[in-house]
Amino acid sequence: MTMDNGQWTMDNEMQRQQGTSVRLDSVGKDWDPKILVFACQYCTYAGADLAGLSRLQYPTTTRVIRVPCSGRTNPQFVIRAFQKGFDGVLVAGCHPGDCHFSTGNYFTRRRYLLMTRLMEFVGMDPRRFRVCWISGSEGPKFQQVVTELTDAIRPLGPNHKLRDTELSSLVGGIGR
Amino acid sequence: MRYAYYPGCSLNSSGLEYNMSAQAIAPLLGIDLFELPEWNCCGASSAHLQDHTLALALPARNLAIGEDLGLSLAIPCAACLSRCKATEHAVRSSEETHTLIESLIDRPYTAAYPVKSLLEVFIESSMDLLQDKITKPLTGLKAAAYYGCLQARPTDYMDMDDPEYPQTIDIIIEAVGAEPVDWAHKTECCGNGHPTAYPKIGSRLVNRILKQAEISGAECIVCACPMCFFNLDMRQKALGQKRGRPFNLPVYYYTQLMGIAMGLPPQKLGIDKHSVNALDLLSQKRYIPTAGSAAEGGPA
Amino acid sequence: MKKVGVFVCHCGTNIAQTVNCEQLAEAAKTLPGVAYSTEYKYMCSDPGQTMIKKAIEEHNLDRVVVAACSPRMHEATFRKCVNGAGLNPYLLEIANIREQCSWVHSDKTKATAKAEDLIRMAVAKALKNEKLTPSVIPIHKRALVIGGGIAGIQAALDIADTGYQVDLVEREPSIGGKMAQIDKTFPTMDCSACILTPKMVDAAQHPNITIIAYSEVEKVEGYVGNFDVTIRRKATCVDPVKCTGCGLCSQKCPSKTDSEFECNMSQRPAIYSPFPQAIPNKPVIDQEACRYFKTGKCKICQKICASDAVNFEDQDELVTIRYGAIVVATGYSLYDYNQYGEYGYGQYPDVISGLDFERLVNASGPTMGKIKRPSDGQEPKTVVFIKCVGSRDANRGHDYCSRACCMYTAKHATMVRDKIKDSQAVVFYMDIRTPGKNYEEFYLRAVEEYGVTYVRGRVSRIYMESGNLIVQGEDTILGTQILVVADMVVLATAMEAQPDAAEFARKIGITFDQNNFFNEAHPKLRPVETFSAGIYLAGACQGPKDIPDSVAQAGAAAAKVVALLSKDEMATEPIVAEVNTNHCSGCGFCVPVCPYKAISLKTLTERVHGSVAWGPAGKEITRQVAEVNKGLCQGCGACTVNCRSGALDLLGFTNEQILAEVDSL
Amino acid sequence: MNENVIQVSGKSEISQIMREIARDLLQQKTVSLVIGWEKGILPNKSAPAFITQSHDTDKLVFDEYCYHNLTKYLLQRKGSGLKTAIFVKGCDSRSLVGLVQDNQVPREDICIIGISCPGLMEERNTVIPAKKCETCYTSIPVEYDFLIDCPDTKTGDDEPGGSFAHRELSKVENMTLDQRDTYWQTMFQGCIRCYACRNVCPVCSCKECCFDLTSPDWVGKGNNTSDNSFYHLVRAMHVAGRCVSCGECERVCPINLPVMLLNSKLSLSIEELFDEPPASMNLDDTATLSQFKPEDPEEFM
Repeated sequence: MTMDNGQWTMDNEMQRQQGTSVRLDSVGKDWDPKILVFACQYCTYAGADLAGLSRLQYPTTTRVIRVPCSGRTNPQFVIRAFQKGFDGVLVAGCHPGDCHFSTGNYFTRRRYLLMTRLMEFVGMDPRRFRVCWISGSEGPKFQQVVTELTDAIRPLGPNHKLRDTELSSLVGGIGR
Repeated sequence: MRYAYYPGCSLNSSGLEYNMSAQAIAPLLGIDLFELPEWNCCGASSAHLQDHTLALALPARNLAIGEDLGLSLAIPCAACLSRCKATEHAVRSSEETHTLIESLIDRPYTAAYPVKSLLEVFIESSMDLLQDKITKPLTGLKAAAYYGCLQARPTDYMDMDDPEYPQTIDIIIEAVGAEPVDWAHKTECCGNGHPTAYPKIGSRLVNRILKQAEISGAECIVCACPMCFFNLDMRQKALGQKRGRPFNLPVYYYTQLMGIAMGLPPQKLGIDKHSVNALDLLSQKRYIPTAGSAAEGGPA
Repeated sequence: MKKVGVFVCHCGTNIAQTVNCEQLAEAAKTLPGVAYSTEYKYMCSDPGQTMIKKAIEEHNLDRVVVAACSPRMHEATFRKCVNGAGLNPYLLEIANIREQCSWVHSDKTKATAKAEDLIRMAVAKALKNEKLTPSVIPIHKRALVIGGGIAGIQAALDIADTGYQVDLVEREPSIGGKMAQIDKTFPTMDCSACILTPKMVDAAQHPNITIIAYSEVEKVEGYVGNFDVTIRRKATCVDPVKCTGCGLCSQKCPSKTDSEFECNMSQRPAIYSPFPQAIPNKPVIDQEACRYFKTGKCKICQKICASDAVNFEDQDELVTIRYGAIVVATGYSLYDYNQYGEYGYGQYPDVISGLDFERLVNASGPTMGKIKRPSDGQEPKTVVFIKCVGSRDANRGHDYCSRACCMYTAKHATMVRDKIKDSQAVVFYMDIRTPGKNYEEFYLRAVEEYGVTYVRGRVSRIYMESGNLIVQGEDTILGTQILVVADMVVLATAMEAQPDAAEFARKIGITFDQNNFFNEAHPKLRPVETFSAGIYLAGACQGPKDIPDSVAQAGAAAAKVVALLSKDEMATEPIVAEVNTNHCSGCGFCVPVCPYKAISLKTLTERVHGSVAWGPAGKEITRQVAEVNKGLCQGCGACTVNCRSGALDLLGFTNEQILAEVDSL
Repeated sequence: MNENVIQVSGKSEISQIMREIARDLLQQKTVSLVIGWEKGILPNKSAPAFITQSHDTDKLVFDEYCYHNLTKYLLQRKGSGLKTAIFVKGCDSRSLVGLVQDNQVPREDICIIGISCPGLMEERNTVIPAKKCETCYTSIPVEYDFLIDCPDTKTGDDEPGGSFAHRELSKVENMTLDQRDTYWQTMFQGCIRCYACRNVCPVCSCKECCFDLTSPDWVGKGNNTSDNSFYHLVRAMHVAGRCVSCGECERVCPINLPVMLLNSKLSLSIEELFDEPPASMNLDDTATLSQFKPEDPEEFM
């Protein structure tokens, strides 16, 4: 890295390292992304349960964290998920107007409208990060969203952006 | 105040009296009506029956010329007004439409200068001055203000007056010293072109308005639209004959009454050109010299 | 050292056929913190639960993870189970390996791997779980009903009958509401007063009901079980104890003003009861109309009163009373049809509203029950009814349907035909909506037996011609314009929220919709609850309703109140937000995002170490911090995300717990 | 209000008026501290000045090197009830409004002396105008008790989110996603997490910052690019809808990271999405993320 006119610029070495992050050719076609889902317990979690009750099949890529309301999903959790190696994140809750807590998802919507723009601004592929309203009766929608998300991420390969790949045991491990 | 004056097609033909009277009184009231250069037809009733985009693009070109000059359009005709206001509204409320319209007329148009009806212009900027200029208040004249359908509708963008019970013309009638009558048919449809195409339906509509004006005790009707004027004035005689009793309700443009009150000669205001004799009432009331000396033109 | 036990359920073959449960249990043993792990065919069965309890005791487990079906299914079951073994129920976590794993996947290897991850997440979270105890709040066994219309009266009676004390607050001098003004009720046509007044008397005589009339709710503080409500008793200037209700004062009062009860169609004195059967039947002085209050002279009522009950010095009085539950039954008001220019902006005296008509046909109304038109007192021969005035009209009124108008218009038209010989009743309508028991039959009777003419179409204009009203409208079935020469026009005006509904809702802490009707907590499943625990809705304040629906809803609200009051105390869900006041900067960002108004700021006083910058040493400083009312908090966690420092956290779903889940994979 | 507006004929007169106002306030014991600027030890530098004695007021100056946004010093007297007078430029005045909105500083404890700002020079290259002045649209303070009204005020963009801000953003927005990632990772890798940007930020007014906590451990204590990214992104979200674009974060950064780009991106997004005015233009505003409209844009169906 060099300093040029008071601004940092990348030198070639850096560009090469970052630019050649893992591509489709380096992973198998049957590579499965790892997707974290934040699901509100009144709508999306119930929708996911309904998908189960209806035996709707979808890829094994998702791991669901149950939260009381999508309004509980701090954007910080999302960044943390990417740091920790998830390849995609889905934040899902009740449709606006249907929130069990009356207004929670309206705040979610505002916050994540900004969050999605910020993530894209720093280079996160929008296909990896999705916010979606899935109600308790939308089992098929849960299946569809998860399948779409998996299919969209698979060709992108594992995520390296924002990911914590450094040897944290040497310098960054304190407090972990 | 300077405005881009958009006469449209009727003000030099069927609505000539409106044009004459407006041009005559405007300078006296400090209003500069600068005729919009190279104006084109607004499309009025035919374009929007054919093609929605065309109906927006035609007025948009005129509006864009006005915007180039940095002027608001002042529009006498209610139909032109309606089309221009509709265009302005469409451009303001949809960025997509805005882009489309600009590409069609091949020049920028941002709806920066609000479209105004001539009626609105007078109401907004000359009512005080009018009071000073009145030399012959029209005391004792009972007039029915007739707005027709387009002056205050639809409410989405014709936000100048109450759509069910408009008041602007009534205010002018009062300002010139006459007495506006209260009646229920201020905004009833005059039939537009239908009295020609479907005389049965059309004449019933005109008849209803005339009858209600008569019942209300009005001695004349005051309007602000060349189409309304045309229907109420020109068809009046035939309708009177049909029922066996003439109506005898002269129809004036509000601009004409303003002119009379300011002491302008009726010929200059086109009052001699009406179908229903409009001079006799004014001379009977002694607002103008007696009929004999003024009636050169007579009914056209 | 925390010791987690992992219990994997086969759910028969529901889980076991796509997930290798034995392998799971083995793998779980290697997870950090796991001291014991096993699997079983049916974990939720008695032997399964016994197995868990035994393992807790034998292995000294202090956290339990059950990998089974959805927590929405059996979380409560397993919480009870671990509690039975002496563990706090909130130390349990469920890994959902059925609905969200075995049922939705078929590849056994992948499904097992996923189930392993799900258990890993649950263990990570369980390790961060802490004991949670529900807080207990006392329930004050007294209910408040706001609004003394039919809904409020019914709710008060139903609550009082079960033995609880009820206060019924009404802002007018008498209870009774709109129903007292109505003449007859559809579809039975029994007289409104005949069915309402006995209920009013019941309420007045009920040992458990206190009627607080001519009073308004000023302020509501507190929360479920413990509302402190400040009520303003407006000055009546008549001592209710001394007054015998003889009515002599009203007869002799020289000041007259329009009677609100008679829809301004007749006059009432300044010292008045709104109607003869009023309850409480003690008059009040309308200070705006009273000659003494306007000029300082008169006092006729005081002189004439044999029991010396009139007191001109009477002042408004504020009382604060504690209640366990509140029923809001503040009713509705009517759309002002004067906004309709085409119906004459209210300038035609013979264009009246449906409620005006009720008074005109009422035997004790201004015309003694003879239908006479207001302009000249003549009996109208042709009466036109227009429905949906202000309803289903987005331009001038409201989008919604007012629900009762179809029926009462049919009733009015029937009455016109019944009471006036050779009369004609014409109804302009958009649709006929009669979705109630015996409603359609009632409407058909109006058409078939009473010969009411129904015209499908809107009226575009009403105008006067030679002293008659001309109603100009369209018959959309015949496709033609029609003119009706009418003697009187009755408008079925929309029911709308009270003009002060929004202000009132903010005052007591409930929400309202775009039309200012109060929001129920769930449109289908919680129709009488509000989002604020302990506050319930009855009647038309929640949306347009007719009498049967209002009464039914009042009964439902009363049942909810009784269920609440029947307990001495109430356990609240311990999953609530908690403030770390050391970290809280008092910015108050949590306050507006809380839908339950559960967060407020309180002031702390602290001694500072050293001195304030550029100030004296050892000064005390004050600072504000957030405070969560556990009775009101419902545990949504919206506040935690708006708290940048993380001073607010949600118990049961703490930042640490969620991060542990994220980090575990 | 008008008698509290003091007209000066040019920027050279500002310092003199400042001294007079400060002296009066201290002499009349209206306030016990005046926060302003004084001449620094180096040429072309001015430094914050904290004046408690009226005879010290002659130190006060205003020139094109008064970069420091002084408002954050008020937090050090939070809760004491002591009265403080503070000088603010147009840009600083909004951060003061922000502090009042965030319930950190009671408005009645502060005497605000506004200066309609003639513009600053770049701190590290004192011959060119400061970059932040090019995006400025509030050279006249939005809130004040006294205003020193100078005719040669300088504004850059004449409206929020003007062309300059867009031009800056487009540098990043024109990159591909991978290029953006590389760009930001390079930036964040350089970050030494000294927290200067946070410490100087007037809207970072938390009592305890979440990045200082050990539990939960949002970021590790070591220097790690991933954690650095987390820090910058989360800080951008925390100030979203509250950032007043004072640019202090970028000024104090020892390695010149373009921190303001993240904030500008969010400010402009807020304007586009929610049609809200810029943060803290007046005392009655509510922060963007503390409110919502049912008709907010819907992208998540």
